[in-house]
Amino acid sequence: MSILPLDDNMTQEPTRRARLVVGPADAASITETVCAITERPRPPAAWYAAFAMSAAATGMLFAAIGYLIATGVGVLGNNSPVFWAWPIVNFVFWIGIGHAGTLISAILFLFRQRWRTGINRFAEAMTVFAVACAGIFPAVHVGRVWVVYWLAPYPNQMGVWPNFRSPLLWDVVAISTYGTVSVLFWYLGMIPDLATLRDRAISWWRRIVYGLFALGWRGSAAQWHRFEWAYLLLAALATPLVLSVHSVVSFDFAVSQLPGWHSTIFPPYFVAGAIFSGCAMVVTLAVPARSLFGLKSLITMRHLDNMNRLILGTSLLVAYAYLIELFMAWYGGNQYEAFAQLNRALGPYAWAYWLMVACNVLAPQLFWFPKCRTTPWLMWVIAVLVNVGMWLERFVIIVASLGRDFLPSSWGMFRPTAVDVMMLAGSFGLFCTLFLLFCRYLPMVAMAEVKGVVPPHLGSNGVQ
Amino acid sequence: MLQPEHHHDDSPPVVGILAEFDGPVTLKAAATGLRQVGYAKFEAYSPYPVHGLYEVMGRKRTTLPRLVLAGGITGCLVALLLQWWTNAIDYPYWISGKPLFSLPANIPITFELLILLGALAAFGGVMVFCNLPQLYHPIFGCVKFRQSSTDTFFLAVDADDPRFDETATADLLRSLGAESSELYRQPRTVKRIPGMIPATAALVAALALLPPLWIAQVRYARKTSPRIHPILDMDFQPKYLPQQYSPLFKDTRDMRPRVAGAVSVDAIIGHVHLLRGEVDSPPADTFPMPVTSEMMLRGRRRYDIFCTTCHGLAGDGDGITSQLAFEREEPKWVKPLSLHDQPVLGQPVGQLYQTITHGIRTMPSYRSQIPVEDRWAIVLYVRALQRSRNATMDDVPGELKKHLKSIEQSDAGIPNAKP
Amino acid sequence: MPEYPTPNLDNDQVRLVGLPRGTSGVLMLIGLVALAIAVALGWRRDDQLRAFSASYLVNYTFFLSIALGALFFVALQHLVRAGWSVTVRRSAEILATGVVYLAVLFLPILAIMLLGWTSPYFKWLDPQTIADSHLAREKLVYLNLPFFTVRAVFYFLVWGLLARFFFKQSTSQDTSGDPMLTRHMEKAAPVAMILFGLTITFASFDWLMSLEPAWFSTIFGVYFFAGAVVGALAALILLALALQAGGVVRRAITVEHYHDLGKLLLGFVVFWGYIAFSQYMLVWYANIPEETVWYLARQTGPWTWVSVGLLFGHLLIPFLGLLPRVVKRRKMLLGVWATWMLVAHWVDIYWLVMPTFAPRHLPFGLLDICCLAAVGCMFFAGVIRTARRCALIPLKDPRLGESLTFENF
Amino acid sequence: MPTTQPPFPEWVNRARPYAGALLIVVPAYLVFLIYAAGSPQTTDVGYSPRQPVAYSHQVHAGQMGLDCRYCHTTVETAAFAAVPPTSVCMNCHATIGSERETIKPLQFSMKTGKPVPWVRVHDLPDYVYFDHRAHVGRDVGCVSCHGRIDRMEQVYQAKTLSMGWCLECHRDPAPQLRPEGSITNMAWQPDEDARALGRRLMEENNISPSTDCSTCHR
Repeated sequence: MSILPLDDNMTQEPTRRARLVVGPADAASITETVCAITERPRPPAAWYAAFAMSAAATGMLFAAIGYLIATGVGVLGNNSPVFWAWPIVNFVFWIGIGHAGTLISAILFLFRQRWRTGINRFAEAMTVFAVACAGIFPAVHVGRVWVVYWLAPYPNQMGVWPNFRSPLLWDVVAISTYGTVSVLFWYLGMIPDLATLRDRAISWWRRIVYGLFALGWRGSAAQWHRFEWAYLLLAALATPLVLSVHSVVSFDFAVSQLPGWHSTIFPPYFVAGAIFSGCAMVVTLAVPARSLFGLKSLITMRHLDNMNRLILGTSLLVAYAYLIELFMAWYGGNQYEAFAQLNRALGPYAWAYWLMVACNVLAPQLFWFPKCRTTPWLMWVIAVLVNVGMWLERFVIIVASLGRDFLPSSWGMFRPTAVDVMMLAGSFGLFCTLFLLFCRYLPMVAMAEVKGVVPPHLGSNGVQ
Repeated sequence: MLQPEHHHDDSPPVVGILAEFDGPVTLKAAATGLRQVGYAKFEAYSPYPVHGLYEVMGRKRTTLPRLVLAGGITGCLVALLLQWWTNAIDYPYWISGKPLFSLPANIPITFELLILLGALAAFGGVMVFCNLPQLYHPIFGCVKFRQSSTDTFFLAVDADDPRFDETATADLLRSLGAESSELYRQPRTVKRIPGMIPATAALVAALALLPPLWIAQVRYARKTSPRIHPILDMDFQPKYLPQQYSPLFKDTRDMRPRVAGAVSVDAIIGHVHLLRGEVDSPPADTFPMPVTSEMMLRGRRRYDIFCTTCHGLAGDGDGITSQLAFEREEPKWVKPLSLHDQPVLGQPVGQLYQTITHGIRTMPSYRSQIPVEDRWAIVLYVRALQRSRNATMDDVPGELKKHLKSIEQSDAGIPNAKP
Repeated sequence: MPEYPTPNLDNDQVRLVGLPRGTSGVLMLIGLVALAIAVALGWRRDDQLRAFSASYLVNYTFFLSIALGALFFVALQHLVRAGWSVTVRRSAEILATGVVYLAVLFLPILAIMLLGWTSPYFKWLDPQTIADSHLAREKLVYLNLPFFTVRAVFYFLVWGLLARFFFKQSTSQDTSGDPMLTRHMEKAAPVAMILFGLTITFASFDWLMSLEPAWFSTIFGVYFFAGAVVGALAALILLALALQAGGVVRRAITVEHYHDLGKLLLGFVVFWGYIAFSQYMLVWYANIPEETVWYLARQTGPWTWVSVGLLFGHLLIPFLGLLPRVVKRRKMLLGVWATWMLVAHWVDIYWLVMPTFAPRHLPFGLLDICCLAAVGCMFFAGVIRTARRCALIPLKDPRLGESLTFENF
Repeated sequence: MPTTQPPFPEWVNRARPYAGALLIVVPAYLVFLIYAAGSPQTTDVGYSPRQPVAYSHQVHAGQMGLDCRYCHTTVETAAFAAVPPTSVCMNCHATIGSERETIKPLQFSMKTGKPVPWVRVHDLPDYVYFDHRAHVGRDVGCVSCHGRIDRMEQVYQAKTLSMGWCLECHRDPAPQLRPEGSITNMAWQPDEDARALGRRLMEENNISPSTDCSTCHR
């Protein structure tokens, strides 16, 4: 059998496994590739441009929040009957984005998918930042942001406790747990790489800063042994956690009796949708990041191909849920439910519905073709479309159902205000800002993990 | 690279020998070899985990999984207890007809806390078991060791291993496949915590005492300044509550006084007896309502509140106000009338009512303080007070008469008793 | 350069040799006798075979779910190009082909419906129900005998073709050793998954959910799927244990395979619990009468204890039981838990079907055992017939070496 | 062997226990500080605004023993315990102490019809619905919420009036109840066990306070 060329790992031959890293795969060059990004004095010019834009958008986000807090929730478009609108759409959207990180870092880890090592670090970072963005929306839309701590169960001088049977409180607990565990997982995995940055540091401040965060990691056998167990256990805990988080988000809707919301398939359907949108966001970020930072040897075309397959698969799962909901709306014989589904497709928000179907169901079907799975610009476009589609999905579920419920006399439309739009755009700014800072200052690829799954550890020339 | 074999006494102590290996396989073999020879205090370093290495070094498997399990179980129990106690016991929530403690709705939070405490146990456990953070370690003093996190594998044998010998151990390591081996020493760094740090800490601690002291002072002092409520929320709403300020009217009252000269409809269309105490214009001699014992009791209670201050508990005109006024020699004070004096005794009830309503001489009107029914009740009680001074045996009801007589007789039996 | 050492299974027995030649025939006979006894028991009750029909449906669905779960397992391994599972995949392929025999065993159900004996068997066949319920009337477009039959034929066609496809391709590789066959199966896997997902969903709607024509739940297909995979994984573990006890594939299936199967079983036990909880919680919380009625039947009388039993027996106890690493790496222990899960899965199916027929009492009895024996023996008669014709592991699978050498962390 | 300065000196390790302690002490300190500072015991209790007239409850209610209802006439019939109009003061002070400096504002008010700007001491937030009638009429004594007014030269807030404090009594009213005749009696003490008496009163007068949100927030 022939040895695969060093720069190609797209083999589909069943007789061999594709390389995880193309080009030189020794530990030194992997370290060099990843560390050089943070060590060079200046990032690429594109980084500055992107940072300036996203920082400006972040500023806009905080300005909008400041205005919202100073003036009151009346500045949002939420109003009778669509009381839950834009902020919740954005919340569900962002928390969904976060799910791919845990999928890649925890679930694929449990499934021994070694290719995950190329992208898990920045998918995890994406999770943390997306959860941060998601958390903003429910917090600021409550009206009195300053008493948001009332959601926490602490002994207080009012003598009351939160209502633990409310899905909204489950949300609070689930999201904060998810945020905490994601950060722990991300940070734990990063400790050995931070130690690498510390050891390579030339300036004293880099040694001190990276040294502090590396916690004095030495890579001794005892440390690695416990590290691996902790990592495995965290993965085992994060896997059901990620399922539970979006399930809990879906409970917000599904425990109610509103047509279009009350459907038993919501939990797995929301989880699938979340992973779907998250994977699309990974591709959206990975395509530019790998070329901008010279990571094509570590985040290979194979990685993107795999991610696109995941997008296709989860797209089909989401399509399955759409189909079953439609079927059951008819089969169940509940006229309100049937109307809710019809209203989505033919009502005033039909544009959103059909755009959603086009983006979530039709566009990913292009990934059946290998050419589409491996053409960066094309997959980037599809991934962006999926992100748009998944945002619209939440919009359709929330706004279309609330706008037209049981009583025709209480029907109404939702129109976003400028503050709404600024907050959505600003949340992208915050997300990108955090991500750009991460790219600049932290190891974007899990070096120690990649080294552990490529030769010489596996004892054969770059193939495993 | 080369360390002189002879060293002066002031050179730092040897920590151990650091040997370099070219890969995980040789490292693992060497670790196995060291262990077989009988070395116990040595450590292996690698840029990524080498499976099986820890085991061949003869170390015990970590108990982290059990710790995580314990964390998970704790989270589970804490969540269940918390939800049960808070929502079913301490602050019962009655939600959509479900039982106060309804398990299905408690599952999500139970699950999340299970995961959270499990994850915290995993992270905390790895920190504790790995002895992290441990920012200083003598091995960081070796220049070569900096390569260990990139691509180089090391074995470090501690100098305090009983078998340690500078040359023999180095030879052994080389025979086990080490590419090189060197002694490494304690780096020269500051061992004692610099005095500035505890001094600063003490200063900060002292300053930190000030806020609690200030809070304690505020907590136990009377404050004339307005309450400190940083966030007013809806404490003050734009609505009018009784007796509050309103800029709308000149007199700044939000409650509007009755328009001057307004006449109650009741007074026009009837109820003259009740409201004015009149029957065909002269003061009434009868009560406008049936006289009951409840009314009498009510009258007594109201009398005690409003009348005793001047007229005294028994109506003798010796109320506390009067006493004080005389004590202080108030020039304008006039002793209130005794209700047992002739002019009052002879007045019809309607006139007594009118007196309460409109006042008389120095006595002010009590119209605004005492409602109509209560005024009549007071009149009734005043009548009872007056009667009590002039009662005869005929006034006593039958049952009580016997009782009184028995008291009288027993009193009579006592020699010194005066009737 | 080969990635993995060439497998050396020269000394391993990979053919089903332990069983005497007539085993299939004997099993078939036992099955027929059991079926006859069951029918007789059903007759005696003088209820137009109603009790028999219900019991037969339970046991039929039980074995069908195992075959379908196995089909899913096979398709999944190809979909993700798994290496570890190669040696246990053949067992799953053989189990999956059992769906062809199950197609024949579906005929009694269809026959009973066509004869119109036990009309309330599926209530939507009952003219009285149709007359009484506008919901049932509205659903006649979907729930009517001709369309029902057409759909059933379609499901079996899809499953049979898929199972035969994977089995044929895989066994022909045993002789040809052509790695491109693996590639073919990998390319077919996503299509197979789509077809499988839709057919198992609608089959579960048709055969289980429509027992209560007014009731519906969008997650029902996923629920049935989750149970089916649990059943299939438990069956695969037990099959591997049985084969090894019979002296075959002793080296091909290692403790690592058991460990992985155990992990998957644990995973799907949790997944089943997740789906079951999602369905229950949403119905319980919203408290809409048309939905709660289904759970009400399962939460009153003796069925309460079956429901509680499922919560503990199908989720909590096996979760704790399968959690320790050591359990998944000891054949005996894993065998115990696989048996446990198989029983729990049977109870799950029983719990799905029976409350419709016997809302007030637990009708469990000899009839169920006879039906279990009947469907089981005939199913395994077919499976053994298939198994005799091929090797018990894919002998020339390109990833066999990987499967034999992989290690769990 | 070539050596180098490690990134951190050895004393950093020795400082670990102290740093660890700080990680516990600092959050605990901050929590304590916020809890103590934000407590209504700190922010509200002891509030004693200077009044436009140096009216002494100690003299009137304590020394003279005026009944509370002589001035606060509405407590039994309305939600709001009215501050008396100037005319009530003038019942006595038309003749008593009329030349005193402290009475001047009353005379001014009487003359001009402008209300005396009394400062409210016991002021609940506007989203709280509190009904004096429901409490006074249900055997809750004045002293339970206002403290020993009869000993206050200048009235101050004696209780927190926080929601938890309200709930405490709504959940367990028995110890706060007293016979009808002793509602305004600041010094009243039960002859028997207060809880037993309270329980009896609860039964006699059908007292079962609600703890629904809408009891106070309507």
